[in-house]
Amino acid sequence: MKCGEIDIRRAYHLLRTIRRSEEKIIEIYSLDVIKSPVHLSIGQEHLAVGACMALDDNDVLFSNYRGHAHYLARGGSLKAFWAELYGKSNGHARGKAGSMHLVDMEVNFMPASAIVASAIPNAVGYALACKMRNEERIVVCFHGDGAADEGVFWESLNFAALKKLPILFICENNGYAIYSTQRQRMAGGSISEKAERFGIPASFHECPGTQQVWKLVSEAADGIRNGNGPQLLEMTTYRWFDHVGTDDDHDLGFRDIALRTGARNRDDVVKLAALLSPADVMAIDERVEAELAAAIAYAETGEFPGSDELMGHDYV
Amino acid sequence: MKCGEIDIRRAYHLLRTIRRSEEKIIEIYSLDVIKSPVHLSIGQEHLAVGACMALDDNDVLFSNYRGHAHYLARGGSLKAFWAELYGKSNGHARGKAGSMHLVDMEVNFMPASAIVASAIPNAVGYALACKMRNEERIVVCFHGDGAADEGVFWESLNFAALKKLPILFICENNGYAIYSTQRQRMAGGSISEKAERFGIPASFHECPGTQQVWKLVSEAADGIRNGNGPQLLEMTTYRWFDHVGTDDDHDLGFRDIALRTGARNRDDVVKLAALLSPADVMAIDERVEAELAAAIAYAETGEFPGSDELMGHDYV
Amino acid sequence: MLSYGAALLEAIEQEMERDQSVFVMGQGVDDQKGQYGSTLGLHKKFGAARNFDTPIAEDAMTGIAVGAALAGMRPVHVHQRMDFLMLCMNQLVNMAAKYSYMSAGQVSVPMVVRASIGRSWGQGPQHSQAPYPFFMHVPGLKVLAPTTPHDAKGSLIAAIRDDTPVLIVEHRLLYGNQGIVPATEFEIEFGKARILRKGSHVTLVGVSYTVVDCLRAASMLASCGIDAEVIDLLSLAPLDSAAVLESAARTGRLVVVDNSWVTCGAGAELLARLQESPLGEHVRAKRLGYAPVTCPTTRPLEDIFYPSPRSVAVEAMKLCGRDPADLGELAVAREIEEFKGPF
Amino acid sequence: MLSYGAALLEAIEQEMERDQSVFVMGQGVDDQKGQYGSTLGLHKKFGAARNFDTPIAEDAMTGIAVGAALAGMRPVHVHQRMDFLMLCMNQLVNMAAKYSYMSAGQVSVPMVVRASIGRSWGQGPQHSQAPYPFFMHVPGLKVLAPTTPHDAKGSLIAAIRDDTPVLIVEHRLLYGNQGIVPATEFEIEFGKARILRKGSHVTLVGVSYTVVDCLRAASMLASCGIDAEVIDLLSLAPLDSAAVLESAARTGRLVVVDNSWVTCGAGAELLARLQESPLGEHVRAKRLGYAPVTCPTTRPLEDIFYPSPRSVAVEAMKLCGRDPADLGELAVAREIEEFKGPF
Ligand SMILES: Cc1ncc(C[n+]2csc(CCOP(=O)(O)OP(=O)(O)O)c2C)c(N)n1
Ligand SMILES: Cc1ncc(C[n+]2csc(CCOP(=O)(O)OP(=O)(O)O)c2C)c(N)n1
Ligand SMILES: [Mg+2]
Ligand SMILES: [Mg+2]
Repeated sequence: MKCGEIDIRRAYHLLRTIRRSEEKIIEIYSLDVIKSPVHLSIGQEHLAVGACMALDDNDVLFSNYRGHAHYLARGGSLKAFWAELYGKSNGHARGKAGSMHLVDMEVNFMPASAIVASAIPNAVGYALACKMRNEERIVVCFHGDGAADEGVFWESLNFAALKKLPILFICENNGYAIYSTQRQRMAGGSISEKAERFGIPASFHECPGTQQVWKLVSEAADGIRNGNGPQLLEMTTYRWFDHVGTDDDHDLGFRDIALRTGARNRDDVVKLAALLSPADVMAIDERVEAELAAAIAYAETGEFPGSDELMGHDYV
Repeated sequence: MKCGEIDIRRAYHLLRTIRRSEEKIIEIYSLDVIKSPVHLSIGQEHLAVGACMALDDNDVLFSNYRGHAHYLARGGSLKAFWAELYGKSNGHARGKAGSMHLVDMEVNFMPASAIVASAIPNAVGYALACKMRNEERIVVCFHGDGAADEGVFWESLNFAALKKLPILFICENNGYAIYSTQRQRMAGGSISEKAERFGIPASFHECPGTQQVWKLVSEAADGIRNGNGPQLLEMTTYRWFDHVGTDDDHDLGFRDIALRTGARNRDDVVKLAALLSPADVMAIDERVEAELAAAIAYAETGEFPGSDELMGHDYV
Repeated sequence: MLSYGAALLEAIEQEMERDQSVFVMGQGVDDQKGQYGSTLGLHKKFGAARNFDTPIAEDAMTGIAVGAALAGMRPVHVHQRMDFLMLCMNQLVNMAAKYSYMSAGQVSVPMVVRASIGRSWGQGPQHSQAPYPFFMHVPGLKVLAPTTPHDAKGSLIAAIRDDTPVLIVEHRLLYGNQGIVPATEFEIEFGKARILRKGSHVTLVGVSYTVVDCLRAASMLASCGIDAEVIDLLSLAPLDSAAVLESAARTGRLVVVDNSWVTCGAGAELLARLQESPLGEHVRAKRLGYAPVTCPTTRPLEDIFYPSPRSVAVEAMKLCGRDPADLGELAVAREIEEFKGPF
Repeated sequence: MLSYGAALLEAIEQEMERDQSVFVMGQGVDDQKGQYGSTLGLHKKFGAARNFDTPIAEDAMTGIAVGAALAGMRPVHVHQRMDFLMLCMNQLVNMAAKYSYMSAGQVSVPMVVRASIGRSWGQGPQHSQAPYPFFMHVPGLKVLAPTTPHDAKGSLIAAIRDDTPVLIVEHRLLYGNQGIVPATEFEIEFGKARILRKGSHVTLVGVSYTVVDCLRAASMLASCGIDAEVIDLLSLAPLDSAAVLESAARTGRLVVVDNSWVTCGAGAELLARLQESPLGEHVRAKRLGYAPVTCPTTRPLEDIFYPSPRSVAVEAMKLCGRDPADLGELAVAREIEEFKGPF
């Protein structure tokens, strides 16, 4: 188990990297150099950072189309990320994946899926393999509240519980699936309450900050690593921008602007900065800008894949 | 709400009709006149009888491949049933359906499906239509414990609860899906406990008899008819014979013969007979034999569908 | 003039007005975007019960539409992506398609399933598929793929009134296209293709947006003196192979451009029928469609993954014994060039 | 001599022995019937963790197999009915088929999906389907349909060792068939059809059990002096159209007998390739398959729903310009006649 406290410096560096990367996406999106849908994590980054920092290197991550924060928090390559957004052959999947299918096998970050809930059983299957091979590592599966609408989520939970698999489900409950609130879509108790009845120890956490997430995940990971079977952590959060793309959607009339104000007041990028010295913050910020600039340059100077690349990586 | 007590005479007549029909199937199955898989209800008939007798004529029933008891308890045509088993054109679906897809729209018995859990959302959709049209009737959906393995079951429950639809789920929990016990397949709490968390008032009943089922369903139907939304009744039971076909499977070694002995000791056909006078029983038994003989004669004398029937009932 | 999206909206409004049993369901149908305008405001006009958002549970929701249809309602179930139909294949293939036959006609399933397909940019592997051949393969389903606003309206009305489950395939780059659409209600005819351009040298057959590719190819070919006939299949099941075979027999050359992969696609079916017919030996034929790989996300690979006016024209030139190098330039289609997301 | 079921069992035992990463999962794989003997006793031999029963949750269980494969295991997922694959199309089409390409080869999904198809009697609308054309349509999947015990063994071994997801289609009337099977391990070759009978007048092509129909048809035709060549497609994706086209060009006549509906089926693909090829104009071709309706349950309708030796021979006779009335009688196939259920 990770002991003591989260490394705030590192957490801030990750948070800042994610935030600035996405701000940069917002800045340049209208230039149409990123020709692919983007699902921003802004407002939810700290869940990814707190969780990923609590894991071991050989633990395995499953994410989804809203994966920027997960990927970067896990330590996925920033350069390959940017090049992939640009559709270049120096991207992590040579341009074939784009923002919705981030992958970095160097850090055990599995290819993300854009079909809601679809990678959840894959994560369970990976955990089954870990258990069959008696490996120490655990699988962590990030998913949204919307994923719990899908039957496959419950099927997956059942099997994970039945076989006591080493998997941690992290439900990033931002209250919405696109423009539908959770209550418009779901009856009954909370996702974690339901999960509990499915035999998965589960708990609900209202807007936890980076440090709390780190603690929760460290503890859960510890129990899972000890062979206690799967767990689920449901954490509420808020996405600041539109479901997809770079707009603010609060003028569409379905989300109260006060919700965003509240979320912005809780902003963990600000909060963590406040825990560091101004000099530390400045140093990290500068480093992030330099890394970001280098990554974007890497993306800009990369080549587009040639037409001979079309037929690769498939059996045909 | 149905008041007072269940009509024992009628209940016994139905129970006896189902039992004798299936015994007849067992008797003749090796003659290969019924060229289609049969899933016997023997041992579970009283759930169907108690439930169906508690319903109104315009209530709608959804069943599954193990549907003989549901169909006959609902008052589906005995003649058309037998002719259908024989594959004759005077069968309820002109031989196209067979035992797994019983249907009798005269008594609002919907065509049954042989894909586990697949008719459950259809039943919910029917209930949605009833609600949209402000109809008084309710939908009753029979399903097995195995159906709750499928994600679509939970998706369906969620929607029924979300829209407060007039539907009663009756889980006939015989403890097995083919040769797998419920505990081999499912972690966590009981099906009804899970359903409850999904927002469906649900209760668990250990081997209820005909009268108790009738009471439970009468009460539930009453609440649903009054607009209180869906409910689920989980009732344990036991199938005496093999999952499919007419064999006894207790020699295969996965079900303890003591379970069957226990179930046979609870036999509601015997129990209800004991509540009637010997003369009544004899009269009903004789009537059942006559009806059965007539139905089998009807099936035997029916014609097989002609080759011109192949292309009908499809848009092509 | 109406856009394709507006034509669909007009169709559904007229049907909902006419028939209380018609209703719309689907993820986001009552949101601010209203599936490219095609369901916009229906909940305000007809009440929230008749145009409602659903949980993300494609399997159950499809089953619920089937069940409502069994009860005599006429649900129109809208999907943002045809890829998502992979989650409800059981309800479509094993249930909706079979209820009527297996009950010997005692019940029917008058439901409509609308699903968007197609490129724009960067939709990638899981948001770009159009597996309509699956639904052509299975008896008991009808499939329409309207290309023009006119046919969008006529298809939706015909689909709603039909007693079998009908799937409508809608390419997202078409929603903005304008066209003349009769204000009154009308139905397109199932099993009838449309000849959009008469020609004598080669027959180009498209499905949904590839019809636009064919029309543009026809212009390119015209500058080379080749007179192409362009057919919009429109009705995929039942399939109007007669119209295609008749045209191909006349021109002697046939290019079928699928809007999916080629193997076991609509083009395969048409060419097979041609091969079975005595007409086949007089026709030289060729299929086009997606490249036989998973759809890549990056634009340069996307450009060669999908068929294009040029790739269609090149095949036609080859069949005509002409050098494809003679083809002039054609700008990238406006709707592709102008596409800026975010989805 | 081994039965088809025993050949599958031998294949899996040898692979499980050889490679710790191979395991079997599926409903009932560890029960007394062991999927027609093909998984019988594996849990006893290799432990319950390597041959386990699953909940009835096809979607998640397929996703779990995919995930285990991503982790480097080699799961063999067994389905009692191919109809049930409609519940896991999302995992097969959107996930398993796509992981490798969309990660530019960083991961692969070495899984095997086995599924039974086919008639016996009275399986009806939902237990009789074989929609293998769906999987031929989508890139990223391979599909094998072995007919002989020999090829059953070679297919399963090849599938297990392959790094892409492979679907194996198994007709239930074949499990009992006996044949010579090498005791050692061997792999069939993907993309290679088998010529089972040489002939010069007409080419009969079958898929799985319809190969048996073709062989029987060939005997019937032989009594009429017609010498039929019979090809077992075996590998549906990749598809060996070259072998079929070569044979058809030689005989001048081609009958393809699908083991599913005809529209957009394997026959469609083969005839389309023939039509595209210069060979096409010299060949007269015809497709057979299921009647274009939902499968009925009653035996007399089943008999005309499925292709049969006679229906194949009749088409061949017609193509040869002969009167089908000249065909002798052929008894109903033993395996159909003897079938007595219960399933
Ligand atoms: C199976 C499927 N259905 C619908 C969609 C369209 N869709 C994309 S994201 C999304 C919302 C998912 O919500 P949630 O799981 O809460 O994640 P969030 O976007 O809030 O992070 C939907 C419905 C999809 N991608 N896949
Ligand atoms: C989707 C699907 N998967 C598997 C099967 C095979 N199968 C038929 S019945 C059955 C067991 C169902 O058990 P349960 O729901 O408890 O009903 P019971 O047979 O006990 O009445 C299974 C697995 C099927 N028909 N459909
Ligand atoms: Mg959400
Ligand atoms: Mg059961």
